Amino acid sequence: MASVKDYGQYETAWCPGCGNFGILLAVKRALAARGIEPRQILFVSGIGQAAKAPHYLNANLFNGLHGRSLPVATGAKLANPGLTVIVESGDGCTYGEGGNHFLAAIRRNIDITMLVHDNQVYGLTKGQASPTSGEGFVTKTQPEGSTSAPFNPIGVAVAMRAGFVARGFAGMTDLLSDLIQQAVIHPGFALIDVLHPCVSFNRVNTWEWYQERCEPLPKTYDPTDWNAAMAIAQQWEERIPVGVIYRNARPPFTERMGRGPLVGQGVDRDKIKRIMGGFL
Amino acid sequence: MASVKDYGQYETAWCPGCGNFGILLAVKRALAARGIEPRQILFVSGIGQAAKAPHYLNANLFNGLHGRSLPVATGAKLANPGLTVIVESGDGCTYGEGGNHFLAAIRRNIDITMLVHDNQVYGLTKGQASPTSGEGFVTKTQPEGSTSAPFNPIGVAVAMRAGFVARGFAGMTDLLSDLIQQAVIHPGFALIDVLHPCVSFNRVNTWEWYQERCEPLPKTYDPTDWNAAMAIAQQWEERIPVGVIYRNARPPFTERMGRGPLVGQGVDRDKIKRIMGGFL
Amino acid sequence: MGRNEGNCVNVVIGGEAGQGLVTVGQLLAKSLARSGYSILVTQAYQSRIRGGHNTFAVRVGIDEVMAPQEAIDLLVAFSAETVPLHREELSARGLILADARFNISDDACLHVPFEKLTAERYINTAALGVIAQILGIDQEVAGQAVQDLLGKVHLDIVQENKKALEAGFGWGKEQAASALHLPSVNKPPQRLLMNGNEAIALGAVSAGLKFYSFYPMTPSTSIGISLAGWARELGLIVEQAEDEIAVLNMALGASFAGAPSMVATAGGGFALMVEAVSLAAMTETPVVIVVAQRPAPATGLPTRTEQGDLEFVLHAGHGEFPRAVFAPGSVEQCFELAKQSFYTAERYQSPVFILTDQFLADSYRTIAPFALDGTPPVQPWSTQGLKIEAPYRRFALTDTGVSPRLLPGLTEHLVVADSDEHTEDGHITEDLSMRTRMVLKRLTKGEGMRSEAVPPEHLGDGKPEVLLLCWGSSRGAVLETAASLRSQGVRAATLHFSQVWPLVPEQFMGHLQEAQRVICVEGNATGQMARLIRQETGFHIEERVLRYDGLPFTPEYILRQLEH
Amino acid sequence: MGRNEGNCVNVVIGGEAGQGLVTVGQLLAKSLARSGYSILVTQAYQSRIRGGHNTFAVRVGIDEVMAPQEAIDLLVAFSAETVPLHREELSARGLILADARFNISDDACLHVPFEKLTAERYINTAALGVIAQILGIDQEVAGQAVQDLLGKVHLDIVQENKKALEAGFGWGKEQAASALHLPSVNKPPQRLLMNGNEAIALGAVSAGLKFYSFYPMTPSTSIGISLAGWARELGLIVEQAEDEIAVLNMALGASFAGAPSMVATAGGGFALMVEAVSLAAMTETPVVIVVAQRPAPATGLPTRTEQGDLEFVLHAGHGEFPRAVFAPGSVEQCFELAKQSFYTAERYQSPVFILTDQFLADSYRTIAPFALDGTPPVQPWSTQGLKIEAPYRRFALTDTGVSPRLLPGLTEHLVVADSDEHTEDGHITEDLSMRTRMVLKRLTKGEGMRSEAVPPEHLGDGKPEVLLLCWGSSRGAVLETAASLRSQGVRAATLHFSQVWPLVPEQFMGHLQEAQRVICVEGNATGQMARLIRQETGFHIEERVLRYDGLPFTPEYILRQLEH
Ligand SMILES: Cc1ncc(C[n+]2csc(CCOP(=O)(O)OP(=O)(O)O)c2C)c(N)n1
Ligand SMILES: Cc1ncc(C[n+]2csc(CCOP(=O)(O)OP(=O)(O)O)c2C)c(N)n1
Ligand code: SF4
Ligand code: SF4
Ligand SMILES: [Mg+2]
Ligand SMILES: [Mg+2]
Repeated sequence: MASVKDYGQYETAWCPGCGNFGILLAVKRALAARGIEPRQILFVSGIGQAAKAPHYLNANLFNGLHGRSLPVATGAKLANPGLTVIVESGDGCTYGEGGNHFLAAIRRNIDITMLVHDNQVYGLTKGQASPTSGEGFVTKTQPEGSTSAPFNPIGVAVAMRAGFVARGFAGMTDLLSDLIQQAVIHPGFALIDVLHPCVSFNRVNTWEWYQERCEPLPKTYDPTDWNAAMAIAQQWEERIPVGVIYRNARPPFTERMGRGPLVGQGVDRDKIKRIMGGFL
Repeated sequence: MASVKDYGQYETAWCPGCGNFGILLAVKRALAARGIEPRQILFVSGIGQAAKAPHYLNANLFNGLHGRSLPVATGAKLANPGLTVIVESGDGCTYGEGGNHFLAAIRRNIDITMLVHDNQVYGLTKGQASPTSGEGFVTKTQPEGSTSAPFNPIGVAVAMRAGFVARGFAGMTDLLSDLIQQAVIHPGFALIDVLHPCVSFNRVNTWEWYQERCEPLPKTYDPTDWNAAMAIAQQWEERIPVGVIYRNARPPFTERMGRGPLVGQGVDRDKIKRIMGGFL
Repeated sequence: MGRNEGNCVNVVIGGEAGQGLVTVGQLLAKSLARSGYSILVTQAYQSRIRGGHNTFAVRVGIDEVMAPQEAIDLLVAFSAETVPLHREELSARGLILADARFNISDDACLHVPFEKLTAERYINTAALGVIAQILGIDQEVAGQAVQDLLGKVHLDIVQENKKALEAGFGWGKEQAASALHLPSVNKPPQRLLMNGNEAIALGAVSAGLKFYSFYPMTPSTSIGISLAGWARELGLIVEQAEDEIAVLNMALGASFAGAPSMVATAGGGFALMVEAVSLAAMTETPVVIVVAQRPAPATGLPTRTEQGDLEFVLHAGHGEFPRAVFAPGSVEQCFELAKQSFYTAERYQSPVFILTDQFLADSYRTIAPFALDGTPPVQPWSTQGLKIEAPYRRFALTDTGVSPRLLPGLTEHLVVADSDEHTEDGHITEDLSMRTRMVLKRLTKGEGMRSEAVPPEHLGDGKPEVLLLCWGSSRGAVLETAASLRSQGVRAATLHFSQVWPLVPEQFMGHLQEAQRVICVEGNATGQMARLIRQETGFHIEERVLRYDGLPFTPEYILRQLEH
Repeated sequence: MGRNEGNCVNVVIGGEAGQGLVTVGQLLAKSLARSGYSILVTQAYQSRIRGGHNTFAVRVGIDEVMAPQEAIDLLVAFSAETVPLHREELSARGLILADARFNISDDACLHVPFEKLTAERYINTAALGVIAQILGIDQEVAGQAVQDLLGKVHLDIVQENKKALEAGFGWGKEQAASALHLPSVNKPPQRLLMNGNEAIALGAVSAGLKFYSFYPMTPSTSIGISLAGWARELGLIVEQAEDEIAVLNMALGASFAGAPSMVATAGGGFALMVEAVSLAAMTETPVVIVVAQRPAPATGLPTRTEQGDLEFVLHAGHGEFPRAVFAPGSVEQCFELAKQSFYTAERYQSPVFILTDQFLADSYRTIAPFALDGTPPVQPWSTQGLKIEAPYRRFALTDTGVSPRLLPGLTEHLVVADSDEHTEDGHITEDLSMRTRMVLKRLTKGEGMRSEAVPPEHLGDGKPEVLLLCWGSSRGAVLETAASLRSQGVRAATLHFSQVWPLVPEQFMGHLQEAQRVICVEGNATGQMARLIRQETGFHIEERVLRYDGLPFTPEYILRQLEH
């Protein structure tokens, strides 16, 4: 059984006060709580401040390109379904550069957990608008304010009937850790959009801003009710519901595909010979 | 005033019986009905059978890369907002390769009309599953049937509160022509997903299959009701609603941006001199 | 008109897309192959599904046929249009076969009364009968081919087809057109009928491929079709991705986790993979990338052939890292080099490329069955048992630049890879001295690749008057050209590169220097291989035979250009 | 230790990210520039927002400063860590400035009692005062710089800052550390203080840029920041796209519709644009593409510098087509070549590249104000009045390969462009003879580009003992190295390529041949330019000075390598 300590404690390159710390902690706690050994886990991440997170704990890691974590994770999961695959990346990485893979992962219902560190800004590149930035968000590259409508990841994921859709907040680490545990055991694609303040570049969506709004869903809320979920997914400005917003029991991709692990499978030369015979 | 004839009549590279012919006809009729001159129109397309459509009528055309029609159209519209910009491409092009641009165009609410020739298959490359292919769709590259959930473009567009979301059917050219007219005058991003049979590669979604299901929305239907639209967007297997499913009055990108046309604007060297002075 | 004409017969079947000429062509090819002949197929088709005008050309002979031929000996017109389009290419002894209803007035034309021979839907098979009879194919053999190929799809109509075939044979017999009769082969050897893409697919699975992701793109798609067809039996995963960016990233994920992986595409799709090529290099993840070339820029001529992406593939990806680029010259080489690619990718934990093109991809040939034993397949997990000291360092600095590769989840060690510059244990670093060491580590692997580079194949006279240098799919046409030159008394030799990177000058400089004339034959407009050779050796090849109209090289074309 | 030391002072400010050392550095640079000195800034930072250790180095002199210097004359420590990290680089006369509270025991250290001089938040400005005093900057000038730079942001606190500045000056005066006093300049000429990215942005708008799309990527982002800041005033559109694929496709759409367009990125982002580069070529759409290089492969070292993408950019895109690649060697050249790029792109309706790198992008220099008159800006719509016969053919075959370009919607003609091979009127075709003509048409434009190529800059002795060949941002370090060699009695010359493609051997072969030794100085690990020169000329440059640790060239580094 693994404990939080097994996941290590490292120096980070994050700013003091950043929301990423809370997410990192929640991840470690969730994994420890579920007793998953570091060697059973594969983290995959893109590029950004969020994407550095898995460097700060003990586990297998493929830290790939900006925006391309999901396809890498998909390939790895298909090759070795025995791995618990967790993707961590930023809002820019996942919904901006990687938007197309986000759609595809939901459609595949590939059995991985996607943790989006959503600070509503491009942190590592010093504060440009991200897909989730609010309209009118002012930055050095958007001096007149961001003009695109913010992307609602929860709304799109529910509309696409993703297997597991949740929202977390870096300031509620217990709840977040619980969500991560649920996501990891969910068979299929599990999205957690984790709100977290970027203290260096987001002067709008601050700790206070989130704290005032984030509110756990009531115990009575039924996440299997798609209509309810679609309604919850619309809430934002005044009240931001946090918790499991939607879930269903669609079988995961690996199951529908009907293959075992690829890794460790030998080559049956007789079968290949038979195939070759078809060319005679 | 332009007439259908002004848009020409060309030989096509399509298969006899293909649904693309109905769409082409509806486009010409719509443009003629609105009296738009060929020279005022810029078509932009990607690559695929659908994407060839604008070659078969008189108008300006930029036939770009597979999946990349929307960014080209966006750039052109921003440079010269006086152009009526219409994008035509396939389901593979728009929702597959181009998925990320689809999301971005909705978020920008860029003032263009997007006509997706949706035959639920990759036609030009000879029949692989497309994002809209039904689950279990069997092809030479999916001999065990397509395993991903089909993409619901209408559902996603409504969830994202796109400015104008409609579904057409190539077998209902009058209705389609009417939708195109509405889309073209709609200020903002207007999506029309046009169902059409691929007689060569889609043996499931045939003329009959669509004809049995496609049904115009009742006159009483109110497309400004988002909840109703979201419900309509879920209908598929038994009954496929056709018509304007959702619309809203969000100002288009060009307007929110607050710039005139770029084309024709000279360079004011005094202003540049002033800017340079800031570096002294 | 081609040389070699006496030994070979060139059958060209023309018609609209959707008329089934590929089926007839394949049946003919199969029948010829089983009769013991050597064949080479050249497919020319348009970027459309129905209509237009396509051809399926089968060049057949007793000895190995290596290249397409321009002169047509038997022109089979499935549409009236075929005749005016190809009449000029008809050889002196050439015949035309056309439906009597086309009313073609041409002395060389045999007017087949298909209407009388069979029902409309079996005309193709009747045509096959006529062709087979003219070429002297045994009716039994052709019948078996029909049974094998069509039986899978329409078991019920095989009988009808056989009748149509018989009718065709019968009518053909009456024509006494024996000029094109092939000498019969006594004991036909067992021959596979296979095209370049199929050979790559087969080579890949025999080398251990387990994961293949793709996004459809002509002329690469049929690799995926083959693999998808075998996936259940062989336990592969063949997955269509949302775009080419996902294709390669997915393959890298699969490879990182332990599944030998390959992807295939054409130039435009490859353009989207370029960033991930660089990622493969940085994370030292093995992957095989097939680039099946077609005329570009951009969408270009999607269904035609070209060798225009050599430099592009060679330099694709930001930053500096080693790679190997193979360029098979035949269907056999497609198989062998696909295998080799997996070994090289695994040994050097690097991206490895196979450069083919539409011509080779679609070109069916008769080849001897492959020996499937030999080198064991790639099995990245087989080394996991090795005792490795903790802490495991995925990117440990070694003399060869190659570090021990473990797979995540299979041992007690953690495996960490990063697209950022990293320490030996794979974590992000900004230590600039580690940077230089890691750069050198990666480049050192290139030395290993160099030491194993497949030498170019040199054939023909020493100190030749003419040395024809080529690479990839043009091999056959160049070899036949040299043979033709020799028959004209010219001392000719050929130098074919089936690996175009790394180049090892010691392997070929002697050949370049001893030739009176060196001529580079390339399917592009600017002479990319010639430039590359100058870059690596300083040797300037001024004479070039280039082709960039979308068609493959033929000996005739090369000879014509040489005469200029 | 650097030569030239007597004439220049090298100030290095070190500290954590987020401590404001860039602000202090910029204020210092501004003060020095306005005092009439020449300066060159080198920024070294890590890929993080807070913490770590960054430096902002200002090398200042009376004569033009062209390169960074390793030896530090004044080390300003914003964090205690700065001292051990950089102590070794301190010159013989060097001083360290550190907060007294750091308790640094070092004879060269001046312990500044910041605590006593000002409140915590104004320490930076007090430090500026001390530095300025030590260098001999007029207090007025420094005060004005503070006013100009900080006044924009925090008008209210300008007064407090000025007080802190004064305190710093006052304390500095007491130290009698005059060794680093700069000789004063009598009538300071007007000088811009500008970095490479700003100069590109300014060059672009003066050449007519109207549309700029981008996706953030270090070190290219600040081009977009400049342009976004001017967008309202100049009526530009600066749009952040969803990804780099959209960036270039968007720019092509804008350019097609008539807006002169540019994009900028680094290697990884450029990798995603490669397909659209080929599209630009095929549709003959002008566009300027800035690739600001950083160490790769993959994410590499995101905030450091390298010249590793030359071959990548040169061959990016499937298929064959001409392109021009500029590589500015100074901030002035950034401006001039940005302009030139727009003219070339427009004239040849082609993609044109500007290759810079992190060093040049972030390097502030003092330069003479640009003459903004001269060549009129690009105005694609200005030719729309020309009488063009119907039917208009966008891709009419001409002698130069350049066809008359109309814009959609502006005339009565229809404008059609296609990524497929096309007819003269822009429609998709599979006519193979049209294919070859279109290939040649596009390649012919390359001849025009060749005829206009900027010749490499040759400086120094004829028939030199040593010719240092370089390209792009390493120019300054190479020029200073040559000067240094000359001062040692070595006959040295330099050859700097500010255009790296097309290469025109006649422009430089003489120089290569007359030199006793040719040494290629490049910021990469494999010698890409040397390879390119061999490819184009056969001339083999064996001696190379390479750097790939992420840092820019310095004369010291080159001299050290030459001694090996
Ligand atoms: C292809 C590519 N484009 C751009 C970049 C530059 N880049 C690095 S991180 C980043 C933004 C990160 O934003 P987000 O994903 O929201 O992560 P955060 O830093 O906010 O956690 C960008 C644009 C890159 N590395 N690669
Ligand atoms: C980057 C890239 N990848 C793949 C292709 C090959 N390709 C051409 S058309 C097409 C599919 C077209 O499907 P769809 O968009 O649905 O259009 P349809 O032919 O069905 O109308 C593909 C994959 C390409 N041209 N470019
Ligand atoms: S820049 Fe923002 S997101 Fe990044 S570490 Fe700092 S506070 Fe966190
Ligand atoms: S392949 Fe399908 S979509 Fe394409 S033209 Fe034929 S029927 Fe239409
Ligand atoms: Mg972010
Ligand atoms: Mg389609």
